[in-house]
Amino acid sequence: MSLDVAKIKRDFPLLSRKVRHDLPLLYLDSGATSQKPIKVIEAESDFYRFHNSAVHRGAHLIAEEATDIYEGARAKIAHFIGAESVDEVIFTKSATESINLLAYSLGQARPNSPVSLKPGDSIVVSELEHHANLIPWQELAKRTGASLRWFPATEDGRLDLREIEQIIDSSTKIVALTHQSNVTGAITPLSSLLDRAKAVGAITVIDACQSVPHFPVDVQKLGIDFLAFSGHKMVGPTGIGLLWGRKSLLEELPPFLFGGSMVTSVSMSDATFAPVPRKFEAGVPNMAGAAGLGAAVDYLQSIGMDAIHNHELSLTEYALAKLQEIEGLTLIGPGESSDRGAVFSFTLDGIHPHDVGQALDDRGIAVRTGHHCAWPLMKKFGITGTTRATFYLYNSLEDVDRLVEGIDETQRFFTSRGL
Amino acid sequence: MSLDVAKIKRDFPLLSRKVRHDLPLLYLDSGATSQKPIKVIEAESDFYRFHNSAVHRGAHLIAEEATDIYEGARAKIAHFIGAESVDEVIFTKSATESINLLAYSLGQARPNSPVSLKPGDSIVVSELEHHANLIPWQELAKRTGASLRWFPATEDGRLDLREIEQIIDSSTKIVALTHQSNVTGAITPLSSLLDRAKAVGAITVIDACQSVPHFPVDVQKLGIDFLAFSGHKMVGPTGIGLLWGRKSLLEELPPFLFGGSMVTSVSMSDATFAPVPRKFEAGVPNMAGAAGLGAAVDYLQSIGMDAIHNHELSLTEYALAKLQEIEGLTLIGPGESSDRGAVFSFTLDGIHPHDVGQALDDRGIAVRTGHHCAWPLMKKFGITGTTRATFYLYNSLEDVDRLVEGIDETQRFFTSRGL
Amino acid sequence: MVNLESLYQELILDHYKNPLNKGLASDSSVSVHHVNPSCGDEVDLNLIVAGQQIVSVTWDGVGCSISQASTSVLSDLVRGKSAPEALRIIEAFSEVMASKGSNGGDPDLLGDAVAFAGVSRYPARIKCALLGWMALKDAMVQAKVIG
Amino acid sequence: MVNLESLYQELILDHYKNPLNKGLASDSSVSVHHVNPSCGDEVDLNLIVAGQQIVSVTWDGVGCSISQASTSVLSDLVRGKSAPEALRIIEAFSEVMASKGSNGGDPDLLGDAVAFAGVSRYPARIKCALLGWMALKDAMVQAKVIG
Ligand SMILES: Cc1ncc(COP(=O)(O)O)c(C=O)c1O
Ligand SMILES: Cc1ncc(COP(=O)(O)O)c(C=O)c1O
Repeated sequence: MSLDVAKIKRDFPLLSRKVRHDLPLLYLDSGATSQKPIKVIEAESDFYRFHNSAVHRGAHLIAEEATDIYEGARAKIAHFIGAESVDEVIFTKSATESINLLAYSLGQARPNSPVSLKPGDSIVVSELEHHANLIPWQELAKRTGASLRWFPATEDGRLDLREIEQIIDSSTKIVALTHQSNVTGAITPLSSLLDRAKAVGAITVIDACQSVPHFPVDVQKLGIDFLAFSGHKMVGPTGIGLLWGRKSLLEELPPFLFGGSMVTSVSMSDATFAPVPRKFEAGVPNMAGAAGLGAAVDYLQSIGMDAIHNHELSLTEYALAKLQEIEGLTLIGPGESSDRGAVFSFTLDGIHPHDVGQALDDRGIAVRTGHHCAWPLMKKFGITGTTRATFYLYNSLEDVDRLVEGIDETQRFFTSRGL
Repeated sequence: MSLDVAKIKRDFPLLSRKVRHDLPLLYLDSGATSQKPIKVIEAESDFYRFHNSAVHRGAHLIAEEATDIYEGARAKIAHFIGAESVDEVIFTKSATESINLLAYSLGQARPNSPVSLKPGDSIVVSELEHHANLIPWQELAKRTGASLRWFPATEDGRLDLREIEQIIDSSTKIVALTHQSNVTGAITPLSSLLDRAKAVGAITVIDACQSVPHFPVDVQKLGIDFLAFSGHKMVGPTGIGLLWGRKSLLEELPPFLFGGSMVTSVSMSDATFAPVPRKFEAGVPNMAGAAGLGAAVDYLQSIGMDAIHNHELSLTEYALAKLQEIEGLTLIGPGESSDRGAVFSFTLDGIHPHDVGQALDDRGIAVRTGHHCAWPLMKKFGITGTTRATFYLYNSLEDVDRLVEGIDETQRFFTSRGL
Repeated sequence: MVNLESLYQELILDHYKNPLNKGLASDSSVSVHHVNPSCGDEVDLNLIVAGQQIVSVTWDGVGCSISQASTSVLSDLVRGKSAPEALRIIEAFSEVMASKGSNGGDPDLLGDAVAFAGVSRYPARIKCALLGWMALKDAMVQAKVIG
Repeated sequence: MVNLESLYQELILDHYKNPLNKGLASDSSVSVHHVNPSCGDEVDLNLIVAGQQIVSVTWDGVGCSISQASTSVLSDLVRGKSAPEALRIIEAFSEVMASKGSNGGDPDLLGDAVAFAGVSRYPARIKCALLGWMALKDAMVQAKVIG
């Protein structure tokens, strides 16, 4: 175990919370949202205390400071994901907005543009997608007359790529896939997919909500076109998300939200739009959120993304072994640790996930239950939901033990009552 | 002067900042973004320290707490603006997003819906609009074939309503107007406008960015259909905005952003959507922002919106008298204090606004210069920009004096150099 | 502080294990289908009325112990009641659920349903407890026995 | 700490009051129009080249003292220079502007333009100082005298 988890835990105030029956909290819901280190919390409050002012607008000192912080955060993120230029990084409110921005903008592209869609074209997703990387494409398909296709999921919750040649074909304009499933933890093997997408000339969009926080992601090395992720899952603030895109494509796309700071000139009946990234950032942005996100990137880099990844790999190996020993537990996701993250969805025979979550909560263990915004995947597996425990840099092997003990007690509680 | 400004100033940490030449900051840029009281800053950081968790999703204690805080903030805002139901309040990232949400959603309404637009219909705005309440409607007009019409501005920066019967006519489907101009400070006399809009059956959208922070606004008393405003201009956090809408209309409108938490069911090819407000809140929202905004509403109510309004009225009377005494100063906006806020745009003979702003900044006075995202209004007045000083609850009569002195010194600095 | 034992009372788990009126009657005055979108739990409910009277409530569905047991209790409780009586029961139960633990419910009115009072301390579970009840209310509106 | 006096040097205000080459020549090799969208300042610039040589730069526009004066200085500075020389000057000036006060500029290369070095401490004004310079660079690209 390479990370000093006890030390890291102290950086996160919430992790010392007491919960029900005065038990110390065990937070295993980082897949939904991560906790925040003091430095991130302070970066936000320091912004308000010392530098708060509208960026790009004021002609005064604190407006300059605010602009430096905001643009500094953009530069940190660009560097963090290996972007070629800071102009390729767009601040949104969430990964959900990032993907919707793209879907709306693509839907409004000039008819003869290389990125526009028409009937006969196809958009490719997968059964593993979070609703945020599914419904925007359903809607885009409906608006443009394009068809929606998808990769099925395998029994162990990975992408089934056997039909890749049929699913991604010459009609395919967009391939939008999750980088790591938020339900099964499966990491998508991008290289063959990207090769195929490139061969047919499709744009590739990667939902990196569950990858960027957990392992090194380099957009240039990957060779993708767009990447969407959320600040709040990577120890950053809520209300800030990111869209990275290849500059040439961003330049080709029309704006999404219209308003202040994204124009070059405006008359009563018309407007022309600023170069990227400004074109996509209408209005006063989440400046404190950007300040906090910059601090989050600093924090993750101070630990090291490789170290975080290795730590999670150890947790995964340990947890997989322990969980698969539990009788009556069915793991929804790969049983081996290769190409998967520390996300563990499971069902317990005879006990509904909601009841499992309740029993764990009673023991101070915070997990998530339900469909995890991946309803089609639940239907595929013939279930209504799972219990999901997700681990992050501040979780230890002992946390796995406590979870396993909690599951054990949950089973005993309900089976002793005849379930 | 009813407010204890010295006491209020102490609530806002940034206002004790020192700026250039170690001078105390005089912040006169609240029209761009307001400063934040400690209680708001702490509400955000306390959210992260103690309650951070994904709302509406987790089955555990802190998820319950987070949901309570988030929905509690919604209830506070609903009460603050006199909404009939909490379900009518939608969290967005900014007023800009609120208005775009509406414009996109209206553009996607079912063809036979009472809110849908078609060629021959008209949308009415004004020359006083901020780009955020202009360009989204330009785009909607282009997408639907509707035409855009506008009220001109009068010489003193108010709405020119003389042609009201021609501008709002039976073709008019939407009337979208600013409640208070961010350039001239003019407050829109809504009642005759709303009467006329109702008479022709048009939907009314009010841009309340500069009204809700400054005087009591009650959506039911006004009798409007939609209201958009931003948290960051009302002593709240950045990255959170609001859209209030009549429930029956919100129910009629299709969703805008698609993703998690806004569905009732999802298959690979289709989705059905949750009731309002959830339908319009896809993804993990700005939860800390909502916490901070709830605290902002509490703060404003603890001072009292009537008291704030009266305070600003005194400031306005005093400032108008002082500013209009200055030789070579042209006020862009009403010269009398009735129906206007404490927003003072002006030009100085022979000195460009940017140079004025720079000279004031050198004296520790933070103002804004430029077109203030109201470019058409600048063109109307034949100028490229103004210098704008905006006052809020934490500004005093002495602040007016210091501004006037700063203007005086600015004029002396440049005229002594031959300008 | 409620604990797990007091939340999952024997009565609740008994109804969960042996639900009453589960399995849809082949005929019905009104059929409804309700979903709890946050967890995916579903209930189908068939209501048979005669005039203003509830003749039977049968149901089927998937869900947690709370949602299944509370639908079971409900289906038994309202059988034979008049529509206004049933509505009073549903409203009383909704009030208990909204009470954050402060309202234990009137056993004369709610019968076995008072066993669910502890659920009101867990906001995320209230929707589970109400799933069948909201489905019945909807069915009664559709059957036009309430307004 | 720079003060107002050192920012608004006499030379800058002189150029502002009496700008050089202001008023567009009636002919041009290339005409461009640039805007600073954050303040609305505008410049029109006519470039005349002969082969690789800049024959004249005339301009018109509205803007603050910094943008007007720096365009005036520029128009004088590049007249008669070869395109590569002019580009070197523009790039050197851009570097001064990006230096946050640390680079005063080479007077041999930049002439009067070194008076603008103080602007680089005010990020919001850098775009003002560069408005005409970016317009000229654009015009040179369009005139195909630089790549
Ligand atoms: C009148 C008016 N409308 C709209 C806006 C846009 O608000 P935001 O940038 O917070 O979305 C502003 C402020 O910039 C404004 O003053
Ligand atoms: C894989 C995946 N995609 C998209 C999202 C949506 O992210 P957000 O809600 O922050 O927009 C999430 C998280 O909820 C996710 O896990």
